Amino acid sequence: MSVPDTGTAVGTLKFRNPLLLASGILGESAASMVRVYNSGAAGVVTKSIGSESRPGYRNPTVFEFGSGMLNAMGLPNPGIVDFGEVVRKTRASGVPTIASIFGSSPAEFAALAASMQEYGADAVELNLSCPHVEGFGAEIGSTPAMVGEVVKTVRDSVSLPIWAKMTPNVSDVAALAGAAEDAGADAIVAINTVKGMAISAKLRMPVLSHSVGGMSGRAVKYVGLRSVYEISGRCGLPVVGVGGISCGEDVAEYLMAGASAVQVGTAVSEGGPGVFGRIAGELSSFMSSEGFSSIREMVGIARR
Amino acid sequence: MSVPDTGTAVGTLKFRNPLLLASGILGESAASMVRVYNSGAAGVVTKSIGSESRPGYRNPTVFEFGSGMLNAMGLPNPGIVDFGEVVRKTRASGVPTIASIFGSSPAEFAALAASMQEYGADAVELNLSCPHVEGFGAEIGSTPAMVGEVVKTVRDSVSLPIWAKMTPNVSDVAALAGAAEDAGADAIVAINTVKGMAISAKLRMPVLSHSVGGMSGRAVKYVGLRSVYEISGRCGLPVVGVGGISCGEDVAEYLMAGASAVQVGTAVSEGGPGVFGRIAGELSSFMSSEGFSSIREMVGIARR
Amino acid sequence: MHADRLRLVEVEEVVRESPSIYTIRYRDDRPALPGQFVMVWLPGVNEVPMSLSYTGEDKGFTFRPVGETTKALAALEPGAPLGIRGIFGNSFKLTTGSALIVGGGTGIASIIAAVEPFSSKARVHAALGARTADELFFEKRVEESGAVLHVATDDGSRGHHGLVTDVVRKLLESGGIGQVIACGPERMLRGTAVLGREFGIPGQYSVERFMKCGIGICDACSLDGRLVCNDGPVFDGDFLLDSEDFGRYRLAPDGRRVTV
Amino acid sequence: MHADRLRLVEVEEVVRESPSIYTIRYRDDRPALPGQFVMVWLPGVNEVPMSLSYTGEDKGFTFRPVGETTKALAALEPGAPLGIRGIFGNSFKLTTGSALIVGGGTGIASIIAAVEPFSSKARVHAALGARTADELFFEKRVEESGAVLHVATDDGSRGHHGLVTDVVRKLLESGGIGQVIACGPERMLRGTAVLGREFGIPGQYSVERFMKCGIGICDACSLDGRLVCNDGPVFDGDFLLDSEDFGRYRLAPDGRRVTV
Ligand SMILES: Cc1cc2nc3c(=O)[nH]c(=O)nc-3n(C[C@H](O)[C@H](O)[C@H](O)COP(=O)(O)OP(=O)(O)OC[C@H]3O[C@@H](n4cnc5c(N)ncnc54)[C@H](O)[C@@H]3O)c2cc1C
Ligand SMILES: Cc1cc2nc3c(=O)[nH]c(=O)nc-3n(C[C@H](O)[C@H](O)[C@H](O)COP(=O)(O)OP(=O)(O)OC[C@H]3O[C@@H](n4cnc5c(N)ncnc54)[C@H](O)[C@@H]3O)c2cc1C
Ligand SMILES: Cc1cc2nc3c(=O)[nH]c(=O)nc-3n(C[C@H](O)[C@H](O)[C@H](O)COP(=O)(O)O)c2cc1C
Ligand SMILES: Cc1cc2nc3c(=O)[nH]c(=O)nc-3n(C[C@H](O)[C@H](O)[C@H](O)COP(=O)(O)O)c2cc1C
Ligand code: FES
Ligand code: FES
Repeated sequence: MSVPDTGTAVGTLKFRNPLLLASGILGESAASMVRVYNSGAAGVVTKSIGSESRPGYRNPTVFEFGSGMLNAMGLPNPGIVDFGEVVRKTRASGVPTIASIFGSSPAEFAALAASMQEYGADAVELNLSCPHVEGFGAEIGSTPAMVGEVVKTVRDSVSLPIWAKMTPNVSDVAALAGAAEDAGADAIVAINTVKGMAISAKLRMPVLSHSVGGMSGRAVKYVGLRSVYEISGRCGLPVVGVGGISCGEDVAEYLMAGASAVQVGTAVSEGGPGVFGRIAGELSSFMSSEGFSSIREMVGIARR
Repeated sequence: MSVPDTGTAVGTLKFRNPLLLASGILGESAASMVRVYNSGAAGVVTKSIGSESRPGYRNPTVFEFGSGMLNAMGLPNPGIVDFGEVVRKTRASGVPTIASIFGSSPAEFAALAASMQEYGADAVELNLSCPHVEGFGAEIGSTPAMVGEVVKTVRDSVSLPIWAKMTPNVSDVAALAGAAEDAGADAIVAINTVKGMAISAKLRMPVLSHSVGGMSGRAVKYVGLRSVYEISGRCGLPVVGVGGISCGEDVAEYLMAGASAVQVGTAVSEGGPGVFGRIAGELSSFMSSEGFSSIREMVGIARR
Repeated sequence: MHADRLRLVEVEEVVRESPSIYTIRYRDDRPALPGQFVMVWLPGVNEVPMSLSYTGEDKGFTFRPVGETTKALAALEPGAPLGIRGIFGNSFKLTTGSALIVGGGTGIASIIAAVEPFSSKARVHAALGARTADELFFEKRVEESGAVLHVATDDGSRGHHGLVTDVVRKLLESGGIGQVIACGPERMLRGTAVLGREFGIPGQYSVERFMKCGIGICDACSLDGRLVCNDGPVFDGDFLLDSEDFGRYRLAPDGRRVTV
Repeated sequence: MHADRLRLVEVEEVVRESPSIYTIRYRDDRPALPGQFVMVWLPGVNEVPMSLSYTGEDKGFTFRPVGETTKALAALEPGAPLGIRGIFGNSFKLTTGSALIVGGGTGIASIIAAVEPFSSKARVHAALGARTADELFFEKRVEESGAVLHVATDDGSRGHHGLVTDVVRKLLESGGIGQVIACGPERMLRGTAVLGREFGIPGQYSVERFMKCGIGICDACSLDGRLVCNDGPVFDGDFLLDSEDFGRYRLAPDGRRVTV
């Protein structure tokens, strides 16, 4: 059997394989993103960028456990003004660059997206998991109405593809995706981290300086698969799967659940940027041995 | 230092230690629940009982992975009429018995609670994670309004303590708990399982017959701790912590997050009912070596 | 939990042991003891418990097509994928120098895994019972093991005409039996256990209950608070005879306690 | 990930190495190599990277109280709890028979762990530099290791009056040095690396960057796409001199690229 074609597309964007770097992982400096691309990823999502520079929370900002980790970085970022240099560099190096942005109002998202478009990003990814200033502490992406409003406002301000990234900390993630679709998003990304917290019994206190953080890694793979499955059953947009992917079979599971591409985050802590090359190789072997010649054949086949 | 006192209370109910059997685990037959009690648990929560008997979903109904499991049992239960015999037996054996019930409307919950009161249950636990028939597929316990309505209707129909069990698949679990408190609940139980799904890449299909299931075990401990922490920061009721507890330090972490008692489920698959005795012993040793003489001293000390 | 994890295997062979009995062979190098079982998932159909009739690396389970799952299993071709969980449960133990091992119906599938290894260490009588000769199987494996073979059929089409418990009584009466091991329909098991107690011979009996999780948490297989999947399937005769449930009650899939 | 998991230790001892330098000792049996570091969490305060100045089972790290965390660390009493993550990073390697090992300021804490083992296998010159004699430490450990000790202070209060790079140049000029190893302020490192290249001597230089995760995912410590926590802290001199960032740029905690 001939070598399988691992190329895929998310809407109009084509990728050499389905593996993208997830937001917040090695996505701060252009040099790191170029390295990730050269290590086998098909593209990168930048760290989430806001209007102003933020140093993030004090350490400890990460806590690792057997099957995953918690992080509460506090959205550290240089601010949109300083990030132009980074996006221009990754684009100049030929790296498909999806620019992640966060804000606490639709207008803020729209302004950030416009800057990213100007910098030359291939798409914007909306990180819809931030505290909503006008709300009551709930995340801005936790109701269909809020998601719809943000996406619509961004849609009105930019022409580049809009990827809406979902938080799994909701009762009906498919309804959120539906709202994003109706408002004009081009793709749905799922999932962001699952809210969690670690406590040290001996120290009698939370481990992370921010107490509550986001869980990622192997332990959330089943939550991510479920979210992608539910979303792709309800909404016609391409889905990008994220959460706990660490090997080629994990990627296949996400594709079969309905994803057209995936993102890899926490697994980078296990093998460095080289994980992308390894996972791409494993996916290719899986496809050969299971008789798949293209990614398209796998997308959504676990839906009966 | 003298032997620490592991006794605790949830509202007016006193327990010899903080360890209760979680709902859906060995909670179908009276004999199994008596055995769990004799193995060291301080009380049991029964399987969730509904109005009619249900055989549950076809197998596979469980899927184990490295740090937890998924289940989609489909709420198998003999129906409320046949369950009277079981509750009467556990009570007759002196086992503190919290009767779990599920329904798809407030009235159904109220009727079930009334029967459990008649059977002599020490409390009812409302399993607020079932599909809501009148809603759009969302769980009946996924909005404060729905939770409030169910709790209020049950409150109006029974005098025994009402424990409201929260689903973590929401954006703001503390708001749900607040609604339950306002409606007259006596305690909050958190968490039920985290929605997840396993796919077999080789078989190209979901593993569980119901496709989507609930995640439990070690992998959800951090979600449970976070939920208890958030709830106890917002609501004045006693909290019962559940999720991924498998050793004495896990119990201590939950107590420190704000729980007055805990429930143990999935860990029973690792050591049988004997886990209760083991965990109780570990908790006691932890208390001795860390200088705690009562459970009360630990409750909520991780809140700063 | 590690040992219980799902894995996929391929059907190596589907063997027709008799007109109505099939064995499926598959490769799995996990060690297994006589009397243990696995949860067999036929994708798209169902997952059911099956005792291992072959416990080596070339494993196998043996069944009669009675319902949807077993009929679909019997129709499989080599190469078909199966999901396997387990090795689950406890096992039969040889505790004396002379054992009477009794199998009724598909229960033969379970006890054969004890007959073979125990026959090389002790004097073993193996009594196989079935409704009719067509439902008998593994006689040859018993003979090759060196055990003394006894057969009973309800319709007299092979061996003793009548119940296998008649054979058990006769053997216990002739003396020299140190322990009884049995698997089969619960009525037969109960009859055997009663005889065992009458003659003062300790017994190990493998019982079946409807199973869901297989890992001791769902309570579906509870028998007087013992879990057949985890504490069993092999139980001591005295425990069973003193229990409320044995031979009388079982839990239905919905958890109602119904008569066996 | 297992090796990186958080664990709690107790402070065994707080040693005052000089008026302004402290070492904290704690027990941890994980194997560590010279140049490796740990993330040290002082509960309620902060978590910061610290090189291991003692790599055996009685581990230790050595620091100057410069800010909130290091001041609070210096004030600890034996028995105080610390959270430790790691052993992280790569290490110094002895590749020749004669090494020049250079430590500037608290960088001495890192290179001492190389001086000791390497001196028993090769001819080692150890050059320690500090602003003033009060900030010098571990001279005795260098002498006891058998290495040849050279000292420089900016104010001339001990040893050579001037930069430690002056000493480096002199030693390289006198010849017979096979490799250079160094840790210290980035300006000093750059100066040393430039000298190394001038004399054609391969060098291993340990650099510091602001760190958050310590496990290679947050990008805080990126130096031209290499992660100081994971790919470093020890880098080859040629890589550093050819990089855009070394001696020029670092990422601030908010990710802005600022001058070193
Ligand atoms: C520990 C154990 C070992 C077993 N070993 C064997 C064996 O070696 N050979 C053999 O032929 N059979 C064995 N069985 C029984 C076997 O599991 C059932 O025959 C099989 O499940 C029937 O499924 P079906 O869909 O073909 O029939 P159905 O029409 O579904 O049912 C036929 C019979 O099987 C029982 N059954 C169905 N599903 C289950 C289940 N999940 N758990 C338990 N019983 C079930 C039903 O109660 C009914 O009595 C064993 C059962 C247990 C508990
Ligand atoms: C791999 C590595 C090994 C180190 N080994 C040592 C050592 O052995 N001895 C020693 O004294 N120092 C060492 N440091 C530096 C040490 O981490 C800082 O001195 C310490 O974090 C200061 O914290 P503070 O709160 O006391 O000071 P602050 O007032 O917070 O800062 C003082 C200085 O320390 C830097 N710093 C603060 N936080 C961090 C952080 N999380 N990561 C990196 N730098 C930070 C600041 O940029 C500033 O330059 C090392 C740094 C790295 C990256
Ligand atoms: C350290 C860390 C930082 C993260 N920062 C961001 C971020 O800035 N924006 C965002 O949308 N997601 C962020 N995430 C979430 C990841 O992009 C991803 O959704 C999640 O980690 C699940 O994937 P994984 O299991 O492969 O890590 C972060 C995750 C981690 C672990
Ligand atoms: C097999 C299984 C069945 C369950 N059935 C119920 C149930 O009927 N009602 C309920 O409220 N929770 C049910 N749960 C959830 C548990 O009570 C508990 O909330 C969850 O498993 C987390 O705890 P654990 O990690 O200790 O298992 C079930 C969990 C499992 C694993
Ligand atoms: S089958 Fe679930 S407890 Fe035995
Ligand atoms: S400190 Fe996070 S990547 Fe190095």
